[in-house]
Amino acid sequence: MARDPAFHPPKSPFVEAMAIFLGNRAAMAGLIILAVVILASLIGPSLYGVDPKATVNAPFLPPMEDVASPMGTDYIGRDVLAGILSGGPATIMIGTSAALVAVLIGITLGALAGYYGGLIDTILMRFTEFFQVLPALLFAMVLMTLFTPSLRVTIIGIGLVMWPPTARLARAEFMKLRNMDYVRAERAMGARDRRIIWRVILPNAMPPLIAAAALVVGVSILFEAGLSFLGLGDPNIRSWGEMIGSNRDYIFDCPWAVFFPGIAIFLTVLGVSLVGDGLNDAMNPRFRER
Amino acid sequence: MTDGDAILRVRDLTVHFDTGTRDAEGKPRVVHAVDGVSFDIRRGSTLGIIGESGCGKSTTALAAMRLVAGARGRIDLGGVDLGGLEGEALRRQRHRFQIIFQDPYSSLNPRQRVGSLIRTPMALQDQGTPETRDRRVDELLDLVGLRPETRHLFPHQFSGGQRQRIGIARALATNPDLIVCDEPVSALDVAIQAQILNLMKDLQAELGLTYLFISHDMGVIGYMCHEVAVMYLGVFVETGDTRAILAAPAHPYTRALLSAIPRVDPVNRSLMAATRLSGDPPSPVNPAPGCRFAARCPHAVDRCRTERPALRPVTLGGMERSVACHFAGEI
Amino acid sequence: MTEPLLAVENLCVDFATRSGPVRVLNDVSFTLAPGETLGIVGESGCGKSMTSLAVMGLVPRPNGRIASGRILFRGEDLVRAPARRMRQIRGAAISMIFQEPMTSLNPIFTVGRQIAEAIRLHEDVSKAEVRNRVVDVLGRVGIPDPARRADEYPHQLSGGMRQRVMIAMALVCRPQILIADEPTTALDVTVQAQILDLILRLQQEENTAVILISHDMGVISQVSDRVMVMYAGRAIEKGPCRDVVEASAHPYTRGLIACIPDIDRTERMAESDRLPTIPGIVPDLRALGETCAFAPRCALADAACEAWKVAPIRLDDAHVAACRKAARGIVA
Amino acid sequence: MKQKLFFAVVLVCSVVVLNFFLIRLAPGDPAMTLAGQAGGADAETLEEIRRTYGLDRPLAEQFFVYAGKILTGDLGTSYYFNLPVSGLILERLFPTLLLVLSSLVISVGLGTFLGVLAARNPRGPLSYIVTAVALGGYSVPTFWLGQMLILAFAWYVPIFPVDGMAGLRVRGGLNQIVDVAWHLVLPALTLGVAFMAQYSRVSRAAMLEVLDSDYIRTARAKGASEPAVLFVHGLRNAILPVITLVGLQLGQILSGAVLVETVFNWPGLGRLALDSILRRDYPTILGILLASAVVVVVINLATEAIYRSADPRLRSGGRH
Repeated sequence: MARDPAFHPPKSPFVEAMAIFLGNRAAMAGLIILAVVILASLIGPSLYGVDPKATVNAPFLPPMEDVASPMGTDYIGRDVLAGILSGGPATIMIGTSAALVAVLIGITLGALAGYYGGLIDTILMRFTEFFQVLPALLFAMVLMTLFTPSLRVTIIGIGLVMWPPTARLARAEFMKLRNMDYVRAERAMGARDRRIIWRVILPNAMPPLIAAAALVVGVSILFEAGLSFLGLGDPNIRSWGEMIGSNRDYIFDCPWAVFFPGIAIFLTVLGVSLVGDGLNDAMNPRFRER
Repeated sequence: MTDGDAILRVRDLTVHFDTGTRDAEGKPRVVHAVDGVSFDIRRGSTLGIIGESGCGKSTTALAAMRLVAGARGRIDLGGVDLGGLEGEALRRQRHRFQIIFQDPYSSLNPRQRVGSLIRTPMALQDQGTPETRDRRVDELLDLVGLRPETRHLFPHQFSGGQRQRIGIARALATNPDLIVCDEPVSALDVAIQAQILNLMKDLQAELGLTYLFISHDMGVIGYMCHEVAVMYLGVFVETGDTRAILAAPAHPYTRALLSAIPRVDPVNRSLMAATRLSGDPPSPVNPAPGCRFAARCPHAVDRCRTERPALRPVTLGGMERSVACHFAGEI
Repeated sequence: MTEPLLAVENLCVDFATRSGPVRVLNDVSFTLAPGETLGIVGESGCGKSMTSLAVMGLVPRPNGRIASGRILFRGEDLVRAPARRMRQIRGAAISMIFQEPMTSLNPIFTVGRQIAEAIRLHEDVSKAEVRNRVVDVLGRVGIPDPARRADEYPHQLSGGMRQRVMIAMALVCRPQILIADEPTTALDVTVQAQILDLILRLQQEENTAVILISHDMGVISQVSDRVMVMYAGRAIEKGPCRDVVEASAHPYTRGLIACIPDIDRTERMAESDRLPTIPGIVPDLRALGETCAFAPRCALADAACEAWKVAPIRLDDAHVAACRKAARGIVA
Repeated sequence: MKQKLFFAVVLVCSVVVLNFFLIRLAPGDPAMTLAGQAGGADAETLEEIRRTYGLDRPLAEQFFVYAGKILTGDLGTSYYFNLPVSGLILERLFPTLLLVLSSLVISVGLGTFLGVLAARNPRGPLSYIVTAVALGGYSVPTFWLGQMLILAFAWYVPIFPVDGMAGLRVRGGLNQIVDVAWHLVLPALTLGVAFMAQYSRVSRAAMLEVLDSDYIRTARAKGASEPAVLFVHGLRNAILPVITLVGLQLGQILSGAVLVETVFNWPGLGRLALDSILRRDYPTILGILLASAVVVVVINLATEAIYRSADPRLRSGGRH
């Protein structure tokens, strides 16, 4: 529909997307969940003040039975709430850092493959396929046992197995956008490849990539939880997955010690997914038209 | 179509794409998108290329812009052979030839404000200072009929016609010697199309612009172009003065094309009486020897299927043009 | 005048958008007689396609809805017909072909199967009979070697061939009305001429009534018996083809015809001559009321036009224009 | 297809190369790594390994020795079981395939069905429910979900067995099949949920796009009924991206199987992998990595073939 531009204030696509995002109730709910989780992780441990690693109470204490341990204790009497509060930062930190590693690798490889095409594309995509064929968890498990598990190894390990979907998405976006006339126009104006890739195509490819990155954060958190559940994480860190794993054999005696950390993981990932979905909707041009 | 005053001389422009597949006999399937095309454009004039979809007219335009990989041939723009340049040397020449695209929606970066869009070619070619560029942006917006205040807006805040004006302003920014127009009005409604065509003609008269104008619409070509080349399956079949060709088309394809245009005429319903071409244009993959049009030509004889006709001067209706047909002037 | 096959009366269609409802069709009325060709012409967004979708009962839901008006097909009001009845009519009594032959056929079924489906939805015939009719109709729309082509998939056919398949599918149940929505816009001119030829030939064979929708005044003027010009959701001029094109009563119609670069005219133009234009752009439908939507762009408009409530002005018993100044004396 | 087959072989070979380098990249003596036993192998065993793997020879030669062994099906010996790794893997392959394939059937079938239903009315209640369930299924940790299902349906309401793949006393014939199926319900459901969530999202989005397409309008214009439009014209086009996704996610599904097998004590490859890792039984672990890559590649080829049969555009050439 044709309109006189004079009546419209200059709004950037970013500002418009933000307006849509803020009007999305599900995304707002996700944002609130995340805010609570992050806040609880930041100030929770010092406020609650119970050592998550120490036996502080009787084992197998159900929730609400003793006000000192509102979520109960596990099989050796460690406080479940303290574990949840202190496991938050580790889980979130590992999840986001690993996602960052994955997204950086993915975007770089995908951008180069999609933009240049031809032989570069073939080689990079075979490489990506190779990583997709390896079951990520098995591969990460092997890495974690060959190298001593530490925070850094965990992050790099997860990042290394998480990047292929991002690379595929980035490649598809770049392939689509490199044939747009405005990219051709840049070339006709004498822009160099570097400018076209990073300054022209990448900003336009960002919306789906940002939404995908949010999902990668969620998957990375789940992945870290899975590794820790199997007992393959950094043994010095009490993460939510580790709590579930260590209480696995006592699930019928203290189900709460498994239940609550799982809820914590679930809510965190849900929050991230809701925000990711909201970003996707807000930045998808198909929703913006009309 | 040779002329001492030509700003652009193109010789034997050829673009072949390998499809990467093979035909039944194991020969590689190669698309002959453009097959040895030559033309000149006089400074300050317009050459039109007309043809149906897939005939190679847009590929010719993009190849002349050096935007197609694998193009061969001489592209002499004011004494510099663009066809022989690569990399930085080619980049340095780009301020001299610019392009206007068909789709006003996809040809402007949605994340750039209008001012920045028009400034980009000058910045990339190191023309002027930031201040003089800003002044030039306002000047250009005014020139194409937009208010300078609109430089703060984003492309999606404009209508299709207004976006095409922005595209024209961007193409004019570096004062190019040649502007390639790839179906610049095909995506617009007729009323807006007329506004844009008039603007382009006014700009040509005022600034002495040279256009290479691609279109599938003979009416638009007739209005815009001093000379025209009719293209069919990668080759020119007839070139010359637009009025000469419109008045007395010599190539059977040009005739069929002209007679198939629906005139606004409720009484003389020529369309229904016109000679009809049968079928669609054949595929440009590994085309058969001989005349490209032979398969659909009502006059084709054996010679047409074996021997490829070259463009040669023919006089018809008292007017001269070049025609690639063995029997031009006789049929 | 004989009883019309189709009579659309005061049709209004609303569309829900993020900024509230928009009236995309406003008080549109027209009739169609058996065997007649009605051309509907206008620029994009004028409502010509929506008119055809409304007749088919295919106004996109849930955003669009028919707000008021009647669509009488042989006396039966299709606006109020139940969905089941509309399915019987669609594809059998009234069929439609669309602009994009490339995307209008389902890519995963053979063209033969898609035509067969059109038959089986409306008639109870044997498998062999269906196959015979499919091959027969493909032959009739000029597809060479129809028995083989029937077993091919859409992507194996050219654009012109696919549009022939669409026509075959639309005509296989011998409809009384064929709606062709920009049937040749996606095609090259030489193929366009073939397709228009085909539609007209089949129309004569079966005495089908045709509604031809196009943005191209040339196409409309070449094939229509009567013409309806649309602007911003309204029918602004209706009448016999010759009257509307050669003696247009509405300034918009005249502008629309004049701004076409016609090769016969441009031959006589001097280098400094320019095409006549309609200034400005099509208005935002959300901002329209009951007054003339064209007035802000109209060279003839005066203060009275701005206030005038739009109504059809009858010029003679067939020619109508929604312009205050349409009475011959004022305009000419 | 011939090309696909070629690349499949190349991919598997790449995993062999990867395995080879993993052994050498790991800190310490490769012979020690190959012996497993958490570094506790005696000198005699290490000498034996150095000899058979040619570890004293140049790297390239070592690789050919290694690759040659794998080509002949020799994946090494598990010190723990004192059995050839290849036999161990073959024994555990069936339970894993059973689990993975049945959860694929659940997730693809149910996910697509829900997605298509939700797309019918994108703003209807069903659509919101499907979206919400999908989000939930996507966010829930698989292993935790398994544990919760055990608590709910095997402990508090004991309908299904807690773990394992077969009851001890059930042997032979139909009874055994029913028994295995009974044991399979919870694990397959657990593994299927996350993927069902994703497939319902993808098919909903694809269906929305398909319903917007011109050929759906054509079908309606022919007079086709809504169910016919949805399930005849829509579904087959909307399922294509789901098939693509399945092909891309096989690695992930096997990863999920490791967790599910651990939770349910399912005697498959994943369970074996975890046990072997805890025992530092490297030949077994690397063998499983290779075997799972082969499984992924083979199922991938199968999805490729399904995709081809579902989409004629890939089957036959362009227009003539």
